Amino acid sequence: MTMLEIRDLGKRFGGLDAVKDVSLDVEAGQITAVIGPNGAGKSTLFNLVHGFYRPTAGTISFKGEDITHSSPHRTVAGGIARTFQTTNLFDDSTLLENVLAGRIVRSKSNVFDAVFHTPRHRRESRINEDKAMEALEFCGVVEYRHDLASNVPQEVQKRTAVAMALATEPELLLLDEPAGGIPEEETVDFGNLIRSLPQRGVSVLLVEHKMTMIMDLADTILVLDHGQKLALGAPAEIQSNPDVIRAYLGSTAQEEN
Amino acid sequence: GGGGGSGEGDTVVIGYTGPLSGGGAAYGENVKIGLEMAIDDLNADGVEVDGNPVTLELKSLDDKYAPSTAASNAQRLADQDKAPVVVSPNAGAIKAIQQINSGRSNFLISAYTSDPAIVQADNPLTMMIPPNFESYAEEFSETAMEHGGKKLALLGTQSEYGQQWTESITDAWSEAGGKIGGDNSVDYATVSDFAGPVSKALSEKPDAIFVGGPSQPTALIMEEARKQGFKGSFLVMDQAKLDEMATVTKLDNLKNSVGVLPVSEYEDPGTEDFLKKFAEKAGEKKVPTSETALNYQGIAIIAKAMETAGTTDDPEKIREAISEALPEVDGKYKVNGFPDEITEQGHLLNPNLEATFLNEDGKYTKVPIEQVSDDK
Amino acid sequence: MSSMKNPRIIGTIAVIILLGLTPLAFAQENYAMRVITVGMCAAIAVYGLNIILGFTGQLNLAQGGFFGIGAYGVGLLTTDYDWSFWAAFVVSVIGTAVIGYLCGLIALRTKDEYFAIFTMAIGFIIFLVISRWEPVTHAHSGVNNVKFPEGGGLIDFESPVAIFYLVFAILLICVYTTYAIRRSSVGRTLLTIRTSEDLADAIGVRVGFSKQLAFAASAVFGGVGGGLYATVVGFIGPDAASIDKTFEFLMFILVGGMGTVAGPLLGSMIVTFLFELFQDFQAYRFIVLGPIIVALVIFAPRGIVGYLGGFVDKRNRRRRAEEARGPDDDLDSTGASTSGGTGDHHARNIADGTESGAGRTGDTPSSEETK
Amino acid sequence: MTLFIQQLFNGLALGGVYCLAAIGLTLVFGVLRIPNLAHGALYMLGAYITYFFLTTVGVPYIAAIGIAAIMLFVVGVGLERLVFHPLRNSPHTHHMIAAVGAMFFFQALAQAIWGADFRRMDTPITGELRILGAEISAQRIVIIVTAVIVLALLALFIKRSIHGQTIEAIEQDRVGASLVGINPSMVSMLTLGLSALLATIAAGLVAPINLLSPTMGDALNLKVFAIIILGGLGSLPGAIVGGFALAIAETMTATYISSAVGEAVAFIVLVAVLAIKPNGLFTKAVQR
Amino acid sequence: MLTLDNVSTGYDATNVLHGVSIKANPGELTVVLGANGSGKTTLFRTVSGLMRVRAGSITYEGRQLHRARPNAVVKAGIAHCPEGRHLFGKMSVEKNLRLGSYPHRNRSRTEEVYAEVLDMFPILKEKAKQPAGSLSGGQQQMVAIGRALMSDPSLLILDEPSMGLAPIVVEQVLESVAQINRNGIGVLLSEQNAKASLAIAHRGYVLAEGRIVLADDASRLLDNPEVQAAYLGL
Ligand SMILES: Nc1ncnc2c1ncn2[C@@H]1O[C@H](COP(=O)(O)OP(=O)(O)OP(=O)(O)O)[C@@H](O)[C@H]1O
Ligand SMILES: Nc1ncnc2c1ncn2[C@@H]1O[C@H](COP(=O)(O)OP(=O)(O)OP(=O)(O)O)[C@@H](O)[C@H]1O
Ligand SMILES: [Mg+2]
Ligand SMILES: [Mg+2]
Repeated sequence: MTMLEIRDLGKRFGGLDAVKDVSLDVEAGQITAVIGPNGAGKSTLFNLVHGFYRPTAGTISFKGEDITHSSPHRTVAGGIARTFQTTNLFDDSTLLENVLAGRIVRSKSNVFDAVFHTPRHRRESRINEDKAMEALEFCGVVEYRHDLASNVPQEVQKRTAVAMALATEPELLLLDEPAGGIPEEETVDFGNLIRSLPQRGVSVLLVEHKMTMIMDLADTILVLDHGQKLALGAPAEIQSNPDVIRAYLGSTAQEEN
Repeated sequence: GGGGGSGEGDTVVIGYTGPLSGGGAAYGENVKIGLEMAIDDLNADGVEVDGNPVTLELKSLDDKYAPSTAASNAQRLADQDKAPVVVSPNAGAIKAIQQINSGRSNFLISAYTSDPAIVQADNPLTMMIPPNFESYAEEFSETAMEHGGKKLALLGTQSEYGQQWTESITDAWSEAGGKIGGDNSVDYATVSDFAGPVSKALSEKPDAIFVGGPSQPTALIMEEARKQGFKGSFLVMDQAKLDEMATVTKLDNLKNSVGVLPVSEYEDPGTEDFLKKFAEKAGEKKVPTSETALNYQGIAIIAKAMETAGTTDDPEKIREAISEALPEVDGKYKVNGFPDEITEQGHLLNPNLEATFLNEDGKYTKVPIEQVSDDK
Repeated sequence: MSSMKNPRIIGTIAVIILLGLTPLAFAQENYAMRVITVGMCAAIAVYGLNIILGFTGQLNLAQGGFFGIGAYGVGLLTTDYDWSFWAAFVVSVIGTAVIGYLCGLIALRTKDEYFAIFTMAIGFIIFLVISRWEPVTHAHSGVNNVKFPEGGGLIDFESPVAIFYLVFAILLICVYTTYAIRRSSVGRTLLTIRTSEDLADAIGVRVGFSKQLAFAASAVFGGVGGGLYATVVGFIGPDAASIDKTFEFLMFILVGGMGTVAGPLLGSMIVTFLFELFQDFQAYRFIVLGPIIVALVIFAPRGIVGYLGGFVDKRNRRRRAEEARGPDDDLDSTGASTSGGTGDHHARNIADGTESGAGRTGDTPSSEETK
Repeated sequence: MTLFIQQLFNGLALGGVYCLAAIGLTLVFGVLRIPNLAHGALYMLGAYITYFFLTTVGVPYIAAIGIAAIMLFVVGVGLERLVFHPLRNSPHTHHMIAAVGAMFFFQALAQAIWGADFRRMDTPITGELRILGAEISAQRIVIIVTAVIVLALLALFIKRSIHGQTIEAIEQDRVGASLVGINPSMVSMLTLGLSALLATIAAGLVAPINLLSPTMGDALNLKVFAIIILGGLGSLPGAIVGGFALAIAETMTATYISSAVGEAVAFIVLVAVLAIKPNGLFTKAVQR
Repeated sequence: MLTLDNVSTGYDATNVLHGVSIKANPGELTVVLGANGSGKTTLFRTVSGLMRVRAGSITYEGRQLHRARPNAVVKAGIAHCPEGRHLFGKMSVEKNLRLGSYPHRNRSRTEEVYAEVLDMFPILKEKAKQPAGSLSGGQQQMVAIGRALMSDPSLLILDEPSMGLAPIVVEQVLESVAQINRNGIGVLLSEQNAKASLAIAHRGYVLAEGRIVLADDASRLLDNPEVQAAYLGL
């Protein structure tokens, strides 16, 4: 099933086409990767899907519903979560509080429930706590839950960012360089975490510069260059695509082979 | 506290709450000086209540012109310092204090404001010191018309008091058959440059201008008007004092104005001594104003009323005794038009109220004023 | 629940009980009762400020204005229109909510300093309207003889103790509401906005809407405080809506502790008390008070409650963090315990704030290309 | 028509007053990111010290302004060291309250030293100019001209010189600034000193057309904040345009509508502008 | 030569570095390896004066640096390209770069290095007039490296310079770093790709939980079985 359908998407900044004529299908239960040189438009693409930016052309639909112009909180409520390229957490809060923040979008209780301590409020508090713990556990950082976000190592922060996104119960997760700042050698574990997402019913759209990881994880790869599609295909095809090698991979390609 | 009014060698606190910091500080200070001078003199003369010598003591608190703070202060003075009398020099504050002085706490308000609203409130424990400002409007209008013409521009300050004056002058001027331009009142305290408002007022080509707020900005406005070529006469609200204004601008700019009579022009029995003592206390440069002089008189009246009533801690009795006490007050305390009666509502009335016209020669000529009724 | 053992809650409850008992000691002291009751009215408005500033991180400088609207609503309706206090109170609070909501619509398009100054302008316009719109508000003449609440023959609110308890009860509701909001997902929503609007947006928080609600709620509290204030003091003038009031509120919340449950109450009481204490210095009191205010802000930047709570939180967190890591993870736990043990001692001497001029890391999270 | 021209010049003069008072504030805002509510108090202090040297000591007008400006520079530096520097990592709220504390202190101090009475400061610059039938005093012309010159020089300094750019750099990233060799503490200190100095020059020029009192800065304070926000924080051209625009709007509404509206117009304009452009007139809308 | 002797430091209540001693010889490329959270960034921040030294000393070319502020450290010739970049987001790329030359303010030198930087990262030429904050993550990293170079340092500290860069650019950056080093500038480097960085380095240190656990010549570290196991994925 096609989960996310992007058609002829475009975004202009002043005179620059950050994204242009991009079309992509993200299949349910798969990991789809987007790669490309710096400034190719990958993050911009994410921002468009997520609703941070308004597209200047094209359409996006999610599970058959048009979300081209929907605002971030709607997209999140609809089932798309994301992480940022630079890790972004609530620094002064503990990891648990961070992940609980991810539950906000699924909370129905309001001020009155809180004030009157209604059953709904209590039930929801419990569920939120459970789900947050589960997400932390899933991402392998549960033992840090009472540490402040600013005090834990980068990898833990990166994992927490994923946990926070998972806490919103997404069906599609956009990961923007989730392993940035993690040494290449240590990304295997992180890769395993991402690999296990589809089994949870979470499809993944992934941006990463770590080729070992991408080649290992991705079912389909979209290569962007100057905002436009350079190539689209399975990892093996991409890896040997001369255009991709010239524009993006460089000699690493040979090494991997 | 000094609860026992009949103990020996008692100290009685006279409370004062006024603006001692912020925009109204200068005004509040002037009042305070009058109170201090009176208390010094009275203590030197000796006050005797019910056969016991009594020492008066001033306790002052700052309210920054805020009515609610003034009320808290008054309550504090009455409760903690057992002050039977609290002096307050602004109408808003007095109204706020009137909310508490005859219910939860019991004390006499010595009210320094010429807004009759405070006696219209029928508060049994209020003594209003200055004349009702509405008394001035008619004479001011007539005098100004004599020396100028029929067209009046309004350029008073935007305070509560300034607005009431503006209204009262408007009525009197129309009644006297004059014409009135638009209301150009500005807030004297916040305007950075008076040129704009003055230009606007002058554009109506008035023969007379109503001005007034604190003395110094008023002087500046008049100076600006003269600079922009205004030749007519000024009606100066009683808050501004011509002699004080002469310290910030040339006397030339002030000529041809009708306003209240400077303290130094009074010929009451105590005036001369008062002026000397004032100069000693506040310095030669400072001009004594009616805020100081009238409050000086006010405290003397209250002290005499305490003596007459034979109590220092029963405000009702003190208030009742004022009428009887007035003729008894020593001449030295009569400095600025001394009252000879207190109305039922608590207003001290001076039988010969006079204003002044500062003529082309820079001389003050007196203008007799007939006092109006305080009733609405 | 274990939260009942939380020292913060115990502390808050202790403060409240203490305050509730003050009439026993001061019932005969009109002055003390007045100062405390007026202080509590302000505290209610400060709880409003706490929602928008403490939780959401938006500096609202119109709170004095909303306080003034509440006060004038009650004042004018009970005098010129002869309404009962209760009717006037309810209508004024609703009025404040509406005005707050409308102001919020525009105000919340702006951010940070712009928001602060924008709301300052709104506050000032409210003040100008009140102090200049003679025919309706009586401008500087103020509103006299504001009605006492009607006790329906049961309670006589003219008694200082009765009105004290009325204000106290409403204040309690505010404290509890703050507490409830704080630990609910609503509170969490607001806190995420305070930390990072972008991130809040990313996890599906309705940033604009939530800020809007917080702003309106804050205005409502302001209106409630103002309405009660009007009846407590009986006379109101334009100073009830002045920018000075706003700064007073700010001082209260800062001294007490922003974003805390007990902070606004404690701050209001302490600063009010401090101001009264220094009254004896008259005009010169600010020579002393000014530096005290500065020192408080510098040396107790998180306020009294924040300061005390900081210790509690830190201890709790460390204990919980160590517990959480548990013995199953050997490597980590040794690392944690060494740093936890020796580092603590070290830090006391060094945390004197004289860090190099550049400040800390967390200061400026490099904002990414995300909008 | 004469009225209009007269009021236009009055508005320009008032604009000069506002601008002069506003420059320091924008600068401080640019560097330290703090709304310095004590700015009006610095302005007041500058006026009193100028007055002291002019009237009590008896030095010439320009020299009195100069001495006072230098003294206020020191006061500004002290204020930064003692109050704002310790707060550099705190949220704005703290600065605002600390600034209010400092303002209280300065006002009380001035009242303790010079008393609460209004004072008048005389200027050697006398005479009036007649322009198109409008009367305008020489002092006001001096104010307008000084305002424009000072603002232009400052704008040039900030845009062109590398020292000026350090100010911008600190505003945008303190850590980054220190890493390229800028000493943020020093720049902050100098900036606050400079702003106090500029405020004193403003006060020295403006005081003769108004009066000195411990609260003389209050009224200006709010307006000046409206101006720098209107123009866009930290923007000098914004301060110029904002200052003159609000002043002219104020005089004109006061003339043709009512003085109460005139008083409020600055804030009404501000609210209206921010409703449309939430970042003020002159901020480039940078997408992050 | 940069010498750290027994340096300890940390954040708030916790110590992160425990008595770290390292030496970076002039003109040499020194690499610091270590797992996530081992304290590399903290170490660099300490050298450049962004963090206070709690114990121990730092000297550079005979000068005591452990109390110096960041601006003084830059003037002494040490440039730091920090984690998190710390660019001036609203200023143009060109201004960002030129501000990098603030410590020396030598016009001709500025132009020279500016040209070199644009050579190294041609994309920045296109973006020169654009606000730095609007660049893509990788492009911003390029600006950060360039800005550090602009101060014309004798020692360049690079904290994970290849973070967020495309593979082809990573190679290029490492190549440039080697080139910079060959030109006589000392480099202190931490890098995700241990193998590639050791390949161009003279000396290497391995940091674990805030302590130096290994210090050796880069080539020997490459052969060290422990290092191979932990960092080279062999
Ligand atoms: N707000 C903006 N204003 C102007 N230009 C922008 C803006 N955001 C992005 N761009 C430009 O759009 C292009 C694409 O940027 P984007 O961040 O999407 O790249 P990316 O593929 O994520 O690169 P990287 O791998 O380096 O993160 C870049 O050239 C960037 O300079
Ligand atoms: N601002 C901070 N406050 C408190 N602790 C911090 C802070 N920054 C880092 N730490 C802690 O200090 C330790 C060392 O962090 P540092 O960033 O120096 O490691 P690193 O080796 O650079 O790691 P990475 O490879 O993730 O960049 C970590 O345990 C981290 O959690
Ligand atoms: Mg990107
Ligand atoms: Mg690091």
